[in-house]
Amino acid sequence: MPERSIRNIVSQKEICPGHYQMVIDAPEIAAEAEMGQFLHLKWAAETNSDPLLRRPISFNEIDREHGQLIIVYRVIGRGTKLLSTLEAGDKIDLMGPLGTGFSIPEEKNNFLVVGGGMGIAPLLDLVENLLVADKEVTVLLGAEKKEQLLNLEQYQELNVNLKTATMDGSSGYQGFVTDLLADLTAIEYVYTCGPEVMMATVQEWAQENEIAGQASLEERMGCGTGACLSCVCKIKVETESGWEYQKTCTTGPIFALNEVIFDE
Amino acid sequence: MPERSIRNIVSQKEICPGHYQMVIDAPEIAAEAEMGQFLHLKWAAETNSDPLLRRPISFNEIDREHGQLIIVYRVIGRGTKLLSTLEAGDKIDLMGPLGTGFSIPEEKNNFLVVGGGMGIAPLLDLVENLLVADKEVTVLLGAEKKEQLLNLEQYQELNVNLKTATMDGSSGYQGFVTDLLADLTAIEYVYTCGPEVMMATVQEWAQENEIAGQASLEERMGCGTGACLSCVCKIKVETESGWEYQKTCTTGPIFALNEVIFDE
Amino acid sequence: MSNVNLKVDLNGLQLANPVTTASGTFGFGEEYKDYVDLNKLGAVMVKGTTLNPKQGNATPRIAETSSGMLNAIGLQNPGVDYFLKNILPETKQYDFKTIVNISGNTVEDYAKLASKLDESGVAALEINISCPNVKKGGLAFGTQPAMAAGVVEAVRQETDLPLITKLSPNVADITAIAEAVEDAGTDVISLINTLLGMKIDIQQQEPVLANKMGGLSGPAIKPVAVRMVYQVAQAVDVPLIGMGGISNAEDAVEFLLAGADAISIGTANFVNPEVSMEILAGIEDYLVENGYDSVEEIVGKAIK
Amino acid sequence: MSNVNLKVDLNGLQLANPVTTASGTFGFGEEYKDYVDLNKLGAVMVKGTTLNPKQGNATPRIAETSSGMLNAIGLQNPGVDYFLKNILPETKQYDFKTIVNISGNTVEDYAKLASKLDESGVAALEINISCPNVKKGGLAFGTQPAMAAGVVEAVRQETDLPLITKLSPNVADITAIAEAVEDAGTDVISLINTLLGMKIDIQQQEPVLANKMGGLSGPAIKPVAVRMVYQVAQAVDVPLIGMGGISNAEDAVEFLLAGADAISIGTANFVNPEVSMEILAGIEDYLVENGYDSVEEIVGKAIK
Ligand SMILES: Cc1cc2nc3c(=O)[nH]c(=O)nc-3n(C[C@H](O)[C@H](O)[C@H](O)COP(=O)(O)OP(=O)(O)OC[C@H]3O[C@@H](n4cnc5c(N)ncnc54)[C@H](O)[C@@H]3O)c2cc1C
Ligand SMILES: Cc1cc2nc3c(=O)[nH]c(=O)nc-3n(C[C@H](O)[C@H](O)[C@H](O)COP(=O)(O)OP(=O)(O)OC[C@H]3O[C@@H](n4cnc5c(N)ncnc54)[C@H](O)[C@@H]3O)c2cc1C
Ligand SMILES: Cc1cc2nc3c(=O)[nH]c(=O)nc-3n(C[C@H](O)[C@H](O)[C@H](O)COP(=O)(O)O)c2cc1C
Ligand SMILES: Cc1cc2nc3c(=O)[nH]c(=O)nc-3n(C[C@H](O)[C@H](O)[C@H](O)COP(=O)(O)O)c2cc1C
Ligand code: FES
Ligand code: FES
Repeated sequence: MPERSIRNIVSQKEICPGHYQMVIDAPEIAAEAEMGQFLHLKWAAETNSDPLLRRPISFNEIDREHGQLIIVYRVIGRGTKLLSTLEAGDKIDLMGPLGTGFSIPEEKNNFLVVGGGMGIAPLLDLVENLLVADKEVTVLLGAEKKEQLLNLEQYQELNVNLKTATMDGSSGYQGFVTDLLADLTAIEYVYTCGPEVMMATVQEWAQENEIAGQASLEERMGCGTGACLSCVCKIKVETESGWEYQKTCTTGPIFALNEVIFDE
Repeated sequence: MPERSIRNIVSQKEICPGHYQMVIDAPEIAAEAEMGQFLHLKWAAETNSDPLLRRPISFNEIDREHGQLIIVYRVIGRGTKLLSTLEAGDKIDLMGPLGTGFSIPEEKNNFLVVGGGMGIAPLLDLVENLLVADKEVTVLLGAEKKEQLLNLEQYQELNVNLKTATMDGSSGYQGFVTDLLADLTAIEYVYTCGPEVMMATVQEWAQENEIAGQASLEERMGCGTGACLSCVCKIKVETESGWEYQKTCTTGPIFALNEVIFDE
Repeated sequence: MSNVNLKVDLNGLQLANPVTTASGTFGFGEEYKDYVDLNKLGAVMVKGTTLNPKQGNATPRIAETSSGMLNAIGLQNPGVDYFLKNILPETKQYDFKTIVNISGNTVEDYAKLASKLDESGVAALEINISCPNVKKGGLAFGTQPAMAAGVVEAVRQETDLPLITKLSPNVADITAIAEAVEDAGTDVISLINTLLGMKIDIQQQEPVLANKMGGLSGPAIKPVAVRMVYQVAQAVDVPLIGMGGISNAEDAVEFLLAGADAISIGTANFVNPEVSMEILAGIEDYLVENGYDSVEEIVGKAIK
Repeated sequence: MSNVNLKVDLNGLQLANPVTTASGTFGFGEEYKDYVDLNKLGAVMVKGTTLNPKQGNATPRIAETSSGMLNAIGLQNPGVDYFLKNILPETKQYDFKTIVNISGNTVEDYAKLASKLDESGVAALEINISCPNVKKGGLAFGTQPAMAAGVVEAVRQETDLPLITKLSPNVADITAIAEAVEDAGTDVISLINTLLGMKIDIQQQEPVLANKMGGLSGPAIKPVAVRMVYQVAQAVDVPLIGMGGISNAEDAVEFLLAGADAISIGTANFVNPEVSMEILAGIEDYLVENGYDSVEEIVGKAIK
């Protein structure tokens, strides 16, 4: 069951320019959390109301052994900027674990994981779990430049078929990570997290190849509890219109890849 | 000329429960500032707008030698609470020196200084200046309890006739500091800073004894520049109504004691 | 627990305490069961309900502003029939009073909603008159006294349930609307709904919200809400439920002092899901510390 | 300095750049001379000026709220004659355009003020229609289209100076007022004035402001202001001066994109006395970075 609590920050460090890794002490949540779920965060100062809302951030790793939650995030605006000023020993106000997690279909063996930009971070835990479940794993990671390939060293240490793509060519293939899909064979299942256009391309490829999978979505969130209906995304259903709005915070953020409607 | 700048905090310490002393590095301002003037302060974080306004705080001491400004303040609400969380090395956003300072009439010799509560803090520099000018000085300080007699040790080290009054009797006379006025003789000039009722009593006593003086007033401030007209106080003038609103931030905060109209 | 009497009587609608949660911000209550002891809430105003299911607006539906947020959810809801069949039975397991916030595009919509909900066992109806009147060119019902009264009268004819009319703040004279809905037979007035606002993304050079405009809520609007409660409390005799930016017990007490008989918590639930319980405890503390025996005693105390 | 053209033509009123300071927040300009290069400002709207000197309200006159502040200064000012004799000569030493914000309790007050200021050499008049109309029961001129138009017509008859009419946001339909004052002959519309608000001290159990209610300004109201500029820009043809919570260059650009031809900075001057210069530089940076040659090009770009 999700909870709201105020926790201690164990460490915070800038892992590449503008990107931070924060480790939070929260054994109860670590014990319960699943890969793919997220936290809804707020700096703990009670004295001001600006910025007002919480910020959703996915688990990067759930360290059950040490009872710690690891998140990785990029500084975008005021909220993440404030988060980045916190230090070891400071408090953080969190709600979690929230949302649905990734699930691993037992009957499949050959898995593909495609991450782009910040979308790389929430996939690390998934990949580790796939390996624990003894699956074959291909990982495609894409970013603007090499230093933004988050967790690259950790991915490199794992027993996976790893390929990278960068727009400036500083690591791996130069161009879109989705260009690397063409070369793949034998994939039975795919997971993806990243920019919408990337996930839409992965979806198209998966449909063409009749491969099922899961996608992790992002939407602006108010409550994180399913109450406010701000975070909805379009999901295919068998109604007249063919789709309905579902909540990213509770029904998601993980959805069946073929059911997501990526607009634009 | 007043300026706005972002300065370094040299030190901050809690001098008694809920009361803080902050030392700010600002040589240009220290060189120019006069006793009785004030700073208009804001924590330097640029990312949020709540709390919104600056907070006016008087100089406690102006340390020209080290180029430092010393302020002493009590935590009242959200603004002073935030100020109290700042540490040596942090930045502070200030406007100053603002307002009029105390002036010392050369022809007088026997001075009285009456401070109550937080009003004790802005008087320390004045007393030191009176002594430098070779004046006889009587100081009456009042507070709830001994620990709230700010700067007491510093006052005790000075060559003044010092009397204290506390409501709980923990230092000096038990009761209102203004009760001590009755025993005074030969005073030629009086300065006062503190709660309105206290200053009103000092004013009454001064009028009865035909003694001139100066009072330091407090009003809620917006701009600190004389533009917004939020900080006005009632000052006697020779118009039909007998008074007009004058700005505490520019015409004050130091006013001729007999000209102030203390309402209520 | 103290001996303070927290009970509130809103013209016959009895609440265990003055703390309620605002429509659209607390789902149907259950969404907060992990954070709040729902049985301790005075009432839950459920999400705005319409005759037919509504998909709502495209996303982005919310945007953060200074000490506030904009929303343009577009009344996404499963419709009144689904509510009665699938949701109401669930909410009945809790002690809180379920108050249904109803929304329509015509007077007839409101009347039909009222008749459907009449014998359902809900505690009261909250009439949201901030909706655009499609027959009158989209002007919100809540901006014209006569139109607002028309809605209340139509609903009154269909039900004996306690009626709460929720006022829009986007008007020049809130007391005129309040008086009109009082005359039309509302039992209670709740206020305020959101202020109409907008935010523009300067990189995209277009409004942040897909719907362009949205409703501003949160601490930013509290001064406007307190002012309106204070004005309306002096203009009408029916009890008031005050809301708009309430984030802690001090804010709640401010509304009670301004003349609200009960309060409702909206946006603050998003910021701190446990806030309703903290506010309930804080109101009690305030009463105890200041020597009061009941909430009632402080209602309207700031009106001189 | 870039080659970007910052000049603004407001229906004949020429400003060197779109940055002005809002009435009541910048004194007569000189108050900020230690912090701002006054010669670089587009214009200064001076403190609301009345026929006779006014003492204003009792204190406290301001209160802080979440990301905002309330003020009830009560139009303290030395009166128009004193202004003309003692203040205007001082402001003339600077390059900024002096715009006089005029306030009255009757239509005649406004007309008299206009005739006194007509040949004084001020750059324009800003008609503050948020004042209560004493002849019509104290309802603000700015809340009724016909009353607002009446003021503008009366002023128009007395002067050929450019007229800016400043709208109150405390209305249901801001476009109706805007259209009325456009028809009545205003050259420019400025918006928004403050939202009516209130704060209560829960220890004293009374309003914080001596005047009880006051005007809400600052970042809290920005979404309401942007929305109104966006609506009015589509309803009228006269140029707009947008204001309400502008605290940095991004905010200023937001107003320009929403349809304001120039912007005015109010409360933010209190928070950072140097902010007007930072905003001026920031607008220029935005234009350069995004490849524009003039301010004009981005006015109203967010309107689709
Ligand atoms: C389920 C979920 C998981 C996420 N996990 C991560 C993660 O692991 N690492 C990471 O760096 N980012 C993650 N994000 C995105 C992250 O929430 C945003 O980058 C962050 O909210 C931006 O806040 P800000 O104050 O810096 O930006 P601002 O632009 O100032 O934020 C303004 C408002 O918009 C919202 N917002 C802005 N961008 C986004 C976005 N992309 N998604 C949702 N809301 C947004 C903010 O929450 C806030 O309410 C996740 C988002 C979701 C929904
Ligand atoms: C010229 C001048 C000199 C001062 N010098 C000192 C000093 O040396 N030491 C000290 O401790 N205090 C001093 N004060 C009082 C100090 O400014 C207030 O205690 C402080 O502003 C309270 O802010 P807050 O956020 O903690 O309280 P809040 O109550 O949260 O403040 C809310 C608003 O009210 C204003 N406010 C509240 N109390 C006062 C007050 N007493 N005077 C003016 N504005 C107030 C705040 O500035 C703010 O705008 C001085 C005030 C003035 C006008
Ligand atoms: C996301 C969201 C959805 C809302 N939906 C409704 C609604 O369906 N019906 C309604 O009457 N008010 C609705 N409101 C308005 C709130 O009930 C409340 O009146 C307003 O937000 C002011 O209170 P607050 O500042 O505490 O949030 C909604 C508000 C928000 C933030
Ligand atoms: C202290 C203060 C005094 C004001 N006085 C006037 C005035 O005399 N005339 C007027 O038209 N507007 C007056 N205003 C309103 C401002 O000019 C401006 O319209 C409003 O504050 C919104 O802008 P802001 O949020 O940037 O402050 C005043 C505002 C403040 C804060
Ligand atoms: S964030 Fe509120 S429903 Fe998802
Ligand atoms: S604080 Fe603005 S005039 Fe004094």
